[in-house]
Parts: sequence; structure tokens; C-alpha cells
Amino acid sequence: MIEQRQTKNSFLIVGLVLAACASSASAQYPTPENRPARAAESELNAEESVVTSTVAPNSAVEAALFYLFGGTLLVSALGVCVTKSVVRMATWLFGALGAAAVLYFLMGAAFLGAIQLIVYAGGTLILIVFGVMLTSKSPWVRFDCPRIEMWAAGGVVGVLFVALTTLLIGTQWPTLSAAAHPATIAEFGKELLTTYLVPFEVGSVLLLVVMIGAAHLARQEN
Amino acid sequence: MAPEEICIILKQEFGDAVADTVLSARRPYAVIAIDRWRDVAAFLRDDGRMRFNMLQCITSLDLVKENKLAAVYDLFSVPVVGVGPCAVLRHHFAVRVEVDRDNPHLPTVSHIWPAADWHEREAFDLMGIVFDGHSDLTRILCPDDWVGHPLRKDYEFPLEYHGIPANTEHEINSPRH
Amino acid sequence: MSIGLLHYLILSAGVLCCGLFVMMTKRNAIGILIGIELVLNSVNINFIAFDRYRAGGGMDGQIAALFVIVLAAAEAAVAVAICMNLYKNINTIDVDRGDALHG
Amino acid sequence: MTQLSVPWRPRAKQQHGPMAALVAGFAKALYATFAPLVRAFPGPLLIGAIVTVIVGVWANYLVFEFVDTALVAADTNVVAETGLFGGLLAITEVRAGLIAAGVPGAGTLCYLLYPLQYGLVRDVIGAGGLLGFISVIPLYVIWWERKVAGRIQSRTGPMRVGGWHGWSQSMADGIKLICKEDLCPADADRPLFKLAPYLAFVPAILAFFALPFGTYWVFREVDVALVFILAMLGIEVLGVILAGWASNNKWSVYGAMREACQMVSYEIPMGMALLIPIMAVGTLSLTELGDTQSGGWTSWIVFRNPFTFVAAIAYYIASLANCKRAPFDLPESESELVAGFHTEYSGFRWSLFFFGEYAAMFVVSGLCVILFFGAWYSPLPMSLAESWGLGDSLIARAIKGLLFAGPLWFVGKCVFLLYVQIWIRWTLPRIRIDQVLYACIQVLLPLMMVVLMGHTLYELFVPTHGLVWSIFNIILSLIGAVAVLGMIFIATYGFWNRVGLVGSLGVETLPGS
Amino acid sequence: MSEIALETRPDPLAGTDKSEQGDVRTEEMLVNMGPQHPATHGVLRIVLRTDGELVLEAVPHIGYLHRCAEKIGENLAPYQYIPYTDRMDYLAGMNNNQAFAIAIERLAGVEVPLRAQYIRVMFAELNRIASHLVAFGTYGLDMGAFTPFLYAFREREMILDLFESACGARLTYSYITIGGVTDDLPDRFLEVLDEFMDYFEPKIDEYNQLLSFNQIFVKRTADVGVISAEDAVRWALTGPVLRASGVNWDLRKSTPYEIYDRFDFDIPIGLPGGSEGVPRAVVVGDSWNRHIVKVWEMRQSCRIIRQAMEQMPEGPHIAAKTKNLKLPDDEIYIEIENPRGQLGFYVRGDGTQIPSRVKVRGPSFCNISVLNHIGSGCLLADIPAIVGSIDIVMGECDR
Repeated sequence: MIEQRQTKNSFLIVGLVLAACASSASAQYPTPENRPARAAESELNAEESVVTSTVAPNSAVEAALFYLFGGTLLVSALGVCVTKSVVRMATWLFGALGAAAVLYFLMGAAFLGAIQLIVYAGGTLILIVFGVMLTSKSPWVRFDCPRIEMWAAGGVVGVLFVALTTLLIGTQWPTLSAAAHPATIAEFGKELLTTYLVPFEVGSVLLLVVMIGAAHLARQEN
Repeated sequence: MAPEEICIILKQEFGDAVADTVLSARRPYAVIAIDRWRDVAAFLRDDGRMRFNMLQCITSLDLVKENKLAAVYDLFSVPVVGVGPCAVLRHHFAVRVEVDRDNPHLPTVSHIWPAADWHEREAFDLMGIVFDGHSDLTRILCPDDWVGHPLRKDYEFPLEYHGIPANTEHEINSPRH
Repeated sequence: MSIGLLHYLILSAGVLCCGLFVMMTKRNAIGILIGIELVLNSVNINFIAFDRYRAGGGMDGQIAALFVIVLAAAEAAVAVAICMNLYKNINTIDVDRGDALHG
Repeated sequence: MTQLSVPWRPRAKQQHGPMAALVAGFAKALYATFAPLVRAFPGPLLIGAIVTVIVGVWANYLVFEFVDTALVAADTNVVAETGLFGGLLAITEVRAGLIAAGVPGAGTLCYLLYPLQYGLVRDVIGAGGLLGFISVIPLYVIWWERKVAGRIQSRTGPMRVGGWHGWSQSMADGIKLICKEDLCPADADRPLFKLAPYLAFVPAILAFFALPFGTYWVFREVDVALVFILAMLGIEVLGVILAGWASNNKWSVYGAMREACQMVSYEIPMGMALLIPIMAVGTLSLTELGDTQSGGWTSWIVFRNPFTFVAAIAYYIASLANCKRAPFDLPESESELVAGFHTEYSGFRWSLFFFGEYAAMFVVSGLCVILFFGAWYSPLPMSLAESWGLGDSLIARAIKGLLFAGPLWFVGKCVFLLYVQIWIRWTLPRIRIDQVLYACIQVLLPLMMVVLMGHTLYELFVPTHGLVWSIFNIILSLIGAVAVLGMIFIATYGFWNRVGLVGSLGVETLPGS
Repeated sequence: MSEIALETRPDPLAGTDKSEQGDVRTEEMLVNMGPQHPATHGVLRIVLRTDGELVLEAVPHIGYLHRCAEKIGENLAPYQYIPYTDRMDYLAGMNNNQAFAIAIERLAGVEVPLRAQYIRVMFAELNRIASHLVAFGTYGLDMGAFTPFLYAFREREMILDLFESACGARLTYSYITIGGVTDDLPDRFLEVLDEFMDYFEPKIDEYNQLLSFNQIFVKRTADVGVISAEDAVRWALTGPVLRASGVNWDLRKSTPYEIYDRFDFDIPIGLPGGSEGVPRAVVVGDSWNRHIVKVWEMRQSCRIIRQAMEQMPEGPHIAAKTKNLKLPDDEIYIEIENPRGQLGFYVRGDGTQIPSRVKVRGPSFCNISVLNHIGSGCLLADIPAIVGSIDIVMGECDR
């Protein structure tokens, strides 16, 4: 009974995701030709950055680093999948988050990389491990999943991955040189407080609400 | 209050329950019968003339000649600020309760004086006096699986405990000194 | 060889699938939370990759990723609080046991 | 001799691994070589070693700088194009550059300098130097802590190993720890148990890679250095938590829980305190933050306005909590939790925790120095140096480095803050967990919010170059000066008026004599 | 037999506020604190039932250092038993020797020379200082302050030097013996002692500055493990623990033994917060008061020692006949004021040289029995604070 429902849920989720992915991937990605106004700007930026950028690594190194940390990310993500102990899962997740942060650095988003480390690895992950400690009966909590369900989920996810990859490879992506704009924090902050002011404020209010709500939920009697 | 007066009051109140009073000794005490001991204890603690609010010690005795075990309760009256006018008595007194050596059962007084809790456990552990009504009468100094009550005069020390040899001098041919 | 957008997208698809798998197979509420974090990370990789490899200025992708991180932190806080509440009520964080509405 | 029949099984003799044997042998040889020397000439050797290190590091820096100059002279775009593998200059060009600069021995020097134009080579050299520094720092901070603690407690501290005031005690301890058995409890989560010390150790090391020691003395100049270092300090906690969890020991779990509570809550006031200098200067880059404080000690951010002054103190308190130092050493409080999260650890893994902790102590002190206490600048203003007209010769730069600015000043200030940490640890009792959280959430956090608001308003509305500014600046500077001098005075007073060591009241007459 | 209506054991949660119970609720956990634990002062084992950092129940288990002291006493002549007494409370060997000596003297009717009594009192008070110094230092250690410990031990070393000069031993003295003391005071002893007193008395203020009035220390100990006066008496707590609860009860004053009635000294008792020299947060009977009463007692001991030094008479240091005493067929129970509380010796003779029963009433034994009563509902970090302030010595607790 439970298994059935679970499997059904899995299929439901996968179906939704598939549909969403398919619809977004088949859409025409805006190419530079579609947005002439911005294109000129970007070329200008690109030209400038060739001269000023000191971080632009050479492409072989970038490839090496990408494969190294992309591999780490994937291995860690798979580790999360196959591990049963929650704390070990969290440790694998740490690997994934760290590798993702390195990839952000690699893509020139240094600020996001640092934020990823400080918020995810330093905050969220500790919160998760803390949650495990507070809610575990024995040191090694394991909730086993029926084998059938594992296979079903694995199959579904495999199909999804193949489908996504096919779609991704099939789509014509614009190829822009690696030397894009290096994002400085000043620009970042300016954007955040001008164009994205409303989401920024909403986000901060949300955080406040979450803080109060989480405290209330955890403290609640009964 | 002198021990003599205490004995007189006890005799007035409890009559035959006071089996004996030993006043000539270096440390005077009264011998109380087992069946009235709890009442006497409550009286000693609560009566305005007594106010023995502190149970200092329970000494267990092995009276081999009389084939009896005994517990001696040493009581003090300690002034406590704010516990009535009678709380300034500064006397002390001892009470002895004797039990049959073969079937040593005594009523507990740990509800009257919480201090008796551990003393009774100790008397049980080392002398084998069973305190009826004690909430947790387990061994306190010896291990839980210890056999016998070491302070009895006929106690024989075991030669081995869980494979650990005792009396090693005799068992092992090692040079002494 | 040069690394392009496609590489990052495929990587993120892989991470997404792992995250979904975790969400589907784990019964532990916190395990599911970990799956969600993986999915959100794959989304972030997409955002930043698009931000980097697309034409045009601005940093919309990065800012979207920042908001995702913020929301993920908020969501994790609430989720852990819910787990603890669940644990208090039914003494386990097995999600299948939390099906009754009396909590 | 007869065999005692005991109920327990005698344990097999422990076998050392080959690595441990190698390290131990190496250390023994090292010790056998140097110990007699040190015993013979303790003072000159120590001073000589310090001078050698300083001169060596500086020489290294000068060489790098020289290569850069040469490269830039050859081609202005060279630095930009020099990737990890891409060197641009041929040997002949380097030699030509050297000859043009008038350096003697250009013929051989060019072969030495040629590899230095490769980014990878420079990174390897820099990382090697940095790692060397990082591994020496904890050793000597531990040694120094023991000496200071000894002095505070009217003892002498380590006196034997190495000869002069036990200078190699920490190394001996390290070797001992490496050679010790690496125990893992039977019911522990083995992989996590073994992984956790590295998770606590590596981030602390990584933090150094973004920490500038001087204007150009930084391994990687990143504009998010501050956030990066904070992130590394935050990740260190994860190792501690995992260690506590994986040990499968209740005391360890307590330690881990306390660590989690304490860290997560103290990161907030710490971050807010760090925001204040960032707001004042307007950058996240530590190098830029440091370079704004070159105008003598009155230009240090701590004396910028009353709010930065409070923020500096708040940061220092929060940083104590962040690196588990007394009075916030709850995660490992030995009188309550045996040893907290590292109860089950022994040997090398145990020492990794301590390496991490002492490295983190240095990092937080470094942040404090950079953000509030004038970074690598001495209390004398740089303008004074310029008014002296020293020029740019080597000697002039040496004078500047010693008197005005340089890594020496940075390390010196860090060491002073470390000393204060040690001082606090050996003086104060430990706080209880509820008081720790109370102090954070109900005292430090609101205080920092007020300070943040106040600082913002101050920066917006109070003129930075007017009477008010000068008055505040002077008052705060005086307070700071009095505080520092007072600390120095108290320390000196305590040192001179120290009570004799244990057992001074000697017994003259024994019974029967 | 269980028809007797007994007072039920206190509900572990009864003392805590309802709001605390509703706080973040985690798994209840049984934790073994000891017998090998740095804060349990030896081999005390406390089984804690905890909910997170909150201690619901703290059950002390003792007996790990049981050495059959009472059984040994039934097999040895009293003068042979003296060395066993100072191994019970090894931090206050002199006081233990004194207690047993007094018990035997009263039982066998031995007259102690006056000089011997002065020497005994002097040494007992010195040992009280030494013992309180250890208590002070280790309490600082329990609170995470390491330095006061070494200061206290530095001063204790000096006292031990004095002891060594008098009897050759530094820990287990067997100096006070039946009928007097084993040796007369060595040459220049009183001068050196005077020098020490001059040095030591100002140090007490230094300790207070360093530890007792330290804000963190006060916050850690004030209002922690409060024992009311009634509870203290009901549980037969004695010594500084009893006095910290506000009960003015010291055997040296209330039933003076030896020559304590010849000295002028005060009995420090626990004071409420806000009194002179007491921090505001303090409550009568809390850990801080238990700590400070010991510090104040050191000062009173100094007064007694100074008076004893002034009044020190000449004469023999030991009674004529002290060995081969025939113990009458009678019994005696005496108590003296040990640094930790009232140390009682029950000795029963049967006409031979060897007593038929020796019973020791250890103050630590009684004092630690209250732990569960006050330790439930506090925080984990308060357990060392409470145990440390009760100041137990397991050697005497387990005997």
C-alpha cells in the first residue's frame, strides 16, 4: 500500500519535471541575433576583459578543473543516492556543495561561490546534521526503502537523465567565448539594490518570517 | 536536654517500647523495640521537646553473643533559622534497635530522615540488615553481585571475584617485599 | 578542449537526477531535504552557467542563484523545524508514518 | 618469575606503520643534529633563525617582484596572459632584462628566474611557503601558550626539549602524536570518524590562502576574500560536528551539539561586526581594507568612530567563540564533557583538530588586525616615511618594513591578539551553554544591530573631516592607547611581581635532625 | 511490610518550570558521568538522565574506592589503625587522625597533654586550610579556570612543607596519634609558620578577586544547586555545605572538642545576595555560598592558628601510655569538624586491645547523597558545579 503510493508519487514528480524540462528545453534560446542591443554591449565588455582580466585561466586548465570538480560533484551526488545513513548523506552532500562552489569560482562567480560555502556548507548543512542529531533514536538512523521502489525510481531517473541529455545535446546553444564579464561585487550589489530591490526586500522579509516560524515550530508543545 | 530527661520522656510516651536505657556508659542511648521504632522515630523528630531533625549516623552492630544485629541511630538537634522556637535545641542522643540475627528486618526511617537512605543501604550492604519499606535497598559500597555481608563477624572473604584473585600473597609465588 | 555551456548543463542534469532519486527513495524527512538541496544546487549551476555563457551584460543569472541560495536556507530551516515537530509528535521522522492529519 | 594468571588477555605489541617509523626516524635524526647545537648556542641560534626566516621570505618576495618588473618591462600584457602554463619570455629575454637592470651574475640568474614567470611554478612556491608558515604557526602558538600559561600560573612551562626554554617541545609532541596508535572505537562510524579531523583542519588552512599578510603578500587576491575566510571558518565546524557524531560517544555528541549551537549563533554577530569596516571602506577585498589604514594609528578603522570601536570588541568576543577559546570552550570543556568532540580521538587525528584550532585562532586574529587594527601598518603614518625621503633602495625598504608597514607588523599584531586570547583563557572560568547563547542572541546581536544602524547614520551624516570627527578620533585613540598600554603595563607588572615558584618555603629542619 | 506510607521520591521534573519542559524536546539519554571523569573528583559515578543539556535525574553511585576500612578497624589495635584513617580523607589526614585519636582517648580514658592539644588544633586548622585550598582550586578547575588551581596548590605546597618538617610526610601524616602527637614541633617551626601566615592571609583576597568574585564564576555558581536549610538538615549535610545553607552549626563552637573553646573565631555562614561582599545574584545555599564559605573559613582558621601560636604552652607532646591500651567493654561515638563536615567515629571495645567495631561516618558520604535531590532539573554543566561545591573525597565516601 505504502510502496504503491510512494511509487505513484515518484512517477508524478518525474512526469511534472519531465514536462517542465521538455517545454523549456525545446523553446528557442535567445541568441545574440535576437537581442542586438545587448550584443554590442557584451562585445565591448569582452574586449575590455581580455586586457584587464587576471583571473581568466587557460582553457586546458579550466577543462581539467571542470572535470575534476564536476566529477567530484557527480560522485558526491551519487554518494548521496546510495548512502543509507543520514549523516553520511550529509557528508556526501557537503562534497557536492563544495564542488559546486568550486565550479562557481571557475565560472567567475566568486561571490556566489563564497556565499554557497558560507550559507550552504556553513549553515544549512550544519542545520541538517543538527536536525539528524536531535531526531535520531539510535546513532545510525536507517529507513530502508523497498527494492522494487529503488529500481522504479532508478529507472525513472535514468530515463529522465537520458531524455534531458538528449534534449540538451540536441539544442543549439549559443557559443560565447569563455572570457565573459567577470562579476565584481560592486556591480552585484548595485544590481541587487536597483533592479532587484523588490525581490531582495521580499527575500529579507521571508528570512525574518522563516526565523520566527522555525523557532515557533521547533518550540511548539505537543 | 540531657539524655536522662530524653529517656524519661520516651518512657512516658511509649512505655514498654523503650526496652532499655543505658545511661552510665560514655555515650548514653536507649534501646527501642522494633515494632514501635517508627513511631518513636517520628516522635523524636517532630515533638517540640525533641526536635532531632538531623540523623547523623546509623551504625550497624553484630552482637554475636546475643545472636543479634543492632542499628544505632545517632541523632542531633540542629538549630535551623525559621523552623519554630524549639529548633534551637542543641542536644544529641542515640537510639539502638536490635533485631534477630537470623532474620534481620527493620522498618526504614528514610522517610523521616532522608539522610537515613544511604546509611540504611550501607547497613544492608555491609551487615545484611534489611530495611523494610526502603525505596531502593541495593548494595551501595560492594558490587551488586557480591556475596555475603562483610562486616558480620562470621564473614569469610572470597578467594576470587570474577576471576580476579584475592589474597594474592598466598596464591602467587611472588617474592614479598 | 574547451568547456562550454553544454558541459555544465549536462552536469547539472546529472545532479538533478541524483537529487530526484534521493527525494523518491529516502523515507527519512531529512534525507528528502538533502535531495531537495541537491536539486536546488543543480538549478544554481544552470543559472550561473547561463549567466556566464550567454550573450549580453547584466548578472541576472547570478542574482537568481543568490535568491535560490537564500530560499534554500530558509526552506532548510523550516524543514528541520518541521522534522523536529514531526519527531515530537510521532517519535520518528519517517515520512510514511506522518500520513495522518492529526499532527 | 612466575606468570600471573590474569583474566584479561595481554595485548599484542603495537606495530607502527612504515610512515610513522619514517617520520620518527627523520625527527630523531633532526633532533640529534640540532639539539646539541641549540644547547650550545641557544640565543644566537634563535635570533639567527628568526632573522633568516624574515630575510629569506623577503628575498623570495623581492625575486618575485623583480621577475614581475622584468616581465612587465618586456611586455605590458604579460601578466594577464601568463596562465598556469603559459610563460612568454624566453631565457634570452630574461637575461637581457637582467642585464638591463644591472644585476650581477645575470648569466646564471636568468636560469633560476626563468621558471618563475609560470603561474603554476609561482603558485607551488607560494603554497609551499604558506604551508610551511601554517605548520609552524600552531606549533609555536602552542609552545607559546604553554609558556604564557606557565608564567601566569607561576610555573615555567616546557623547559627541556631542545634546550632553550623547551623550544622544540611542540615538535616533540607532534612526533609523539604521529607515532601514537590511531584508535577508532569499535562502534564508531569509521569513514566519518577518519574523515572528520581533515574536515576540521583543511578549511582552516584554506583560509590562509586568501589572507593577506601585506599589500602584495597574499597567495590569491580575491575580491571576496572576507566572505571566503568566513566560509572556511564556518566549514571547520562541520568537521567538529561530524567528529562528535561519528565517535558514537555521548560526550562527543554533546560537544558536537554545543559546537553547532555556538558556531551557528556566533557567526551572525561576527559577520555583522565585520560588515562595519566593510561599510566604512566600501570593499570586500582584504587588501584594500588594509591599505586604507596607512595613515598611522589614528587612521585605523577601530578608531574611525565610536561604533567601529564597539564593533572591534564585539568581533573579538565573537571570534573567541568561533574558535572555541575560553571562556567559550564548551565543545571540549574537559570538566563537563571529558574532552567533548575529540574524546575518542588520539594521535595524529587528535593533533589535526588542534592544528585546525590554532590555525583558526591565527586567522580570526588576522581578520581582526586587517579590519580594525591597521592591518600591516605600524602606528606611524606612512606619510612620515615619505617625508623622510628614503627612496626605493633595499635598505630603505627594509627600514620601511621594520618601522612602517610589512608582514612583520601584521604577524606581530596577530601574535599580540593571540597572546590576549591565551591570557583570557588562563584567567577566566568557562561560561555555561545557556549563558553563551544568551550572550550571543540577547546581548551581542542587538548590540551589533544598534551599532550597524549607528555606524550607517554616522557615516552618512557626521562629516568625516570636521571637529566632531577629530574629537572622536582623538578620544577613541586615547582610549585605545590607554587600553593597550594598560595591558602591557599589567603584563609587565605581573611579570616583575610574580610570586616564586612552587615550594619556595623550603624546609630546613626535618624531624629527627 | 510496605503498608507504611512513605514519602515518594521527588519527581525529577517537579522543580522545573513548565515552559522549560515545552522547549525543544529531544531524545532522553542516559549518560554515565564517571567513575572516570575529570569532574567527579575521584571515582564517583553519576548516572544522568538527560534531555539535551537538561538533567532530569542525577543518581550518584559510589563504592569504587571501597577499601573495607571498617573491617580493617576490627582487626587492628587503635594505634595501628591511625595510618588507615588518614587514607580515608587523604586531603585532610590530620583531621582524620585527630577524630580517631579523640574517639580512642575518650573510650580508653587517655589524658592528652595541653601542648599536644594545641599542636593538634594548629595542625588540624592548617590541614583545613590545605584541604579548602584544594577544594577552591579544583572548583575553579571544574568551572574551567585552570589558574586558581595552581595558585591554590602553590600555597598548599607550603603547608605540606610545614607538615613534612613536623612529621616527614606530605599527605598521609599519622602525626596526630592517640594521646598526643608523634613528635614535638621541629626547631623554628613557629617562626616559619608565622612567616607563612603573613604571606598567606593577603593571598585569600587575591583568590577571591581572581575566582570568587569573577563575574563568570558568579554567574556559573549563583543560584545553582540551592539547598534550603531544612533540606540540608534533613539530609544530614554538614560542614560548609550546611553552613552555606544558612545554618549556624559548627562542632568547634556548638560542642567544642579539644581546646576549641579557648579560641576566638567566627562561623561563616551562607549569605543572601546583596549582603556585604556578596554578589547580587547569590542565594543562600547555592554553590557560590558553598564555595565562599570555605574561603571565609580559611581566614577563620588563620585566626585560630595565630591564637594557638601565641598561647602555645610548653610541656610533653604525648601522653605517657598510648600503646597497648585495653579498650573497655563500652562504646563511643564522637564527631569532629572535618573540612568537609562532621567526621564521626563509632568505636566499640570488648575488653581487649582490638575494637570489636569501628564505624566511620564520612561527611562526603552523607553530603553527596543529596545530589539527586538538588541535581535534577539543572543543566549538564551545573552538575560539576554542584559536585565540586559539595567538595567530596571519594576515599572517605567509600571508605
